[in-house]
Amino acid sequence: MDIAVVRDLLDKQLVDREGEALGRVDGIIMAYSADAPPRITHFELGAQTLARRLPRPFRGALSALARRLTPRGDDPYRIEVGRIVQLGRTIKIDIDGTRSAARKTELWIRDHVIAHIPGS
Amino acid sequence: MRNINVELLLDREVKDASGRRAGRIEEVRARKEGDEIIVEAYHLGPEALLERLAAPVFRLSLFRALGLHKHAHGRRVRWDQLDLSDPERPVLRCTVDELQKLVR
Amino acid sequence: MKKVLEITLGIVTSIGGFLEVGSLATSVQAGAAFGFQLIWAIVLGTICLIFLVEMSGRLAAVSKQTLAGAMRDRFGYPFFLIPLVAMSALGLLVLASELGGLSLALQLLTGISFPWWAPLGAFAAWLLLWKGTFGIIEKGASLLGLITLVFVYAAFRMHPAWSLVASGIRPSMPKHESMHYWFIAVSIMGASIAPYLLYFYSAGAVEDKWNETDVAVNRVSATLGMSFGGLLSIAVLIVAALVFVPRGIRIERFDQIALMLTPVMGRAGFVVFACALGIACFGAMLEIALSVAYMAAQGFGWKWSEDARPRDAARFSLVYTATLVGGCLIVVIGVDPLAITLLSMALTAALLPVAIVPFLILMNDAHFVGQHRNGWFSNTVVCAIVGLAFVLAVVSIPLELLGS
Amino acid sequence: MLTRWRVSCAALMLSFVGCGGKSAAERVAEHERARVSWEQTARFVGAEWVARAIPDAFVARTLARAHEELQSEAEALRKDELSEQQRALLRDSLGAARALGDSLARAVGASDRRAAAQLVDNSPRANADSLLRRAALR
Repeated sequence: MDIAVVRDLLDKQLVDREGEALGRVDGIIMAYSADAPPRITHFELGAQTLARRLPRPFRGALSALARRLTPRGDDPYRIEVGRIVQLGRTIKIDIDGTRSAARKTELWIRDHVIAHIPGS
Repeated sequence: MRNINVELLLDREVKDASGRRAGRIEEVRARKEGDEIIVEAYHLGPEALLERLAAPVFRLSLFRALGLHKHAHGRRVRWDQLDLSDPERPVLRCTVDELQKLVR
Repeated sequence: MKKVLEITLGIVTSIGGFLEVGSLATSVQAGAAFGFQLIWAIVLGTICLIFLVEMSGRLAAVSKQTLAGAMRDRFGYPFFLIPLVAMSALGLLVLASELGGLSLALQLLTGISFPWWAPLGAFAAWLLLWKGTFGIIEKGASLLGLITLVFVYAAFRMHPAWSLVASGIRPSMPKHESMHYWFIAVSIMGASIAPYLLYFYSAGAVEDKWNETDVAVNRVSATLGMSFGGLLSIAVLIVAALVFVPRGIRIERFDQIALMLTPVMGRAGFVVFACALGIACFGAMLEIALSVAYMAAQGFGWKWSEDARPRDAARFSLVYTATLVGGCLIVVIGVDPLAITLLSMALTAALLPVAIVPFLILMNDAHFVGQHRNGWFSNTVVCAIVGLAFVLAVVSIPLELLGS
Repeated sequence: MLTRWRVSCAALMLSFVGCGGKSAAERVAEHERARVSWEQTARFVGAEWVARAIPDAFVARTLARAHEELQSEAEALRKDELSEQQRALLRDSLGAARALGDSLARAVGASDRRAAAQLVDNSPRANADSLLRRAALR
């Protein structure tokens, strides 16, 4: 199957096994060596990856901001392309989203901000 | 073996050994084989960008009437023709003239 | 039968949700300063809105994608940030002016001049978003919004010379104060086209799980609903012209607008006006706060749904909360609400190409909408009106700012 | 190429600034229009109050607003470079407008509808005919 990596993979919506939103493909990792065809190995998600994609004047400041705001350790977060179940307008990944580190920011905001507001 | 971020390759200028410009990287073509996605070629130049961003514009009869579509051009670089050992400065392993033209 | 019901409901929602502080304030200003001469701006803006709303519904029905999501898909993340930032900043400004309108309405109704109306109003809106569902917000706000039909009643009661009204539909050059004339024309177009509405509409269509069978229903209800909405704006302009022109009153403050229905309806007119203003502004606040949240969540791939509990869509809920707080701060700082309304409407017009051009490209892309692509007619109409609004905005905003 | 751009930009800016400068007659008309607008707002509010169409609090606030606006208009007039004769004329009419608003406010404060009605009747009406014609409504 032919794939246009930028058109068909980059920036697409990712969903987990249950069809719940995981995030979008913020970056794509390619393993490169001089003498064999390069391989696309991982999707990358996270604020750091997004900050790096901006034009130079914004890059540094936003990347520092992202470092301060996001939970430590899992940014950026990588998903192996071997876990792709289905390619299309959304890309389905065979992982359990509730425990995935891709949800870390979402869960952090839920537990530290939203949960403190009554009626949430 | 090293890891390269594909999204950061976009818009990078590719030159050949003599310093001649071949165009900017706009698209990466690959094929999926089982669990693997194997890169086959890089597409350079405005044609490749249009292919990615504004394909429908080509269908607009106005665009065609103005003859603008003839000016867009692009080149296809096979995976083995591109040296990415410095991803900031992609260099061709051949000359610009040896590259295949993207035709619509 | 079910289709008829759907269409009716769609039309009712568009009518009830059409008027908000922007279209109200710009129409009143136009009527008071230039009589019926600027009706053409409402007509052009509404025509453009009809096409755009129909398109965003069609995009959602065919591709199952929201407008914001499709933009990030097609144009990539760095480009997507431009409309995101522009629309969010604009959203805050417009939200602030809606909040200003709501505060005024509450002040008129209670007689209490109270600096805390804005935070209270913002809190009420937040509470509804926090606890309510999309259905309640969309249908409830627009059913209540039908009270704005009172302007149509008033316009008929004042017996305007309909031939003069009709002659206002034809664009004409200003006879006096040309700078102000073009500025108001631009603000009217910005207020009518209101791009945040498109993000709201497409998110709603995806939330309601539209599919290709809804394309026809969407076309009819968007066309009729928005046309009737435009007639409402025209009615406001007519009433304003007949009330304020013969008295020589220029609208410089919101308070003056509150008098527009009393000559026809007496005390009831005053109360009805305050209610209509309050409801219209409140409904628009909900829409704007949600639109900003939809845009961010869909663009970044977060979970979003107004029907989910806030804890199940944490970042989405955080964004609309922050938007309401931000809009509220602008009001509390104490900028003149009418000035900020007019300026934000004119800025909307100036920023239209940023929101609309990528949208048009999407709507011509078979990859997204398949055989339901735009025809040359809708492309031309939208390009022409957006282009006109943009050019007028770029020329008239600096002039208006220099002049005042 | 670049210079040509600069020249045309400069020309554009100049034409903007040129539009900003208004003739004395235009400025007089503008002062006049602002005065009429707030004088008539006060009168309108007064008439509607007499007809019991609007609540007291709203009337008081709008009259106070009219007072403020007429005040700042007087301020603007003082700074404007006009002939002494023009200025005096405008100043007098501004004063009369402010006096009308203030007396209306007093009448409203005392809940004296008859006095308010009298003030409204005796104050100058806007020239509806010419205003309507100017806006092409007649």
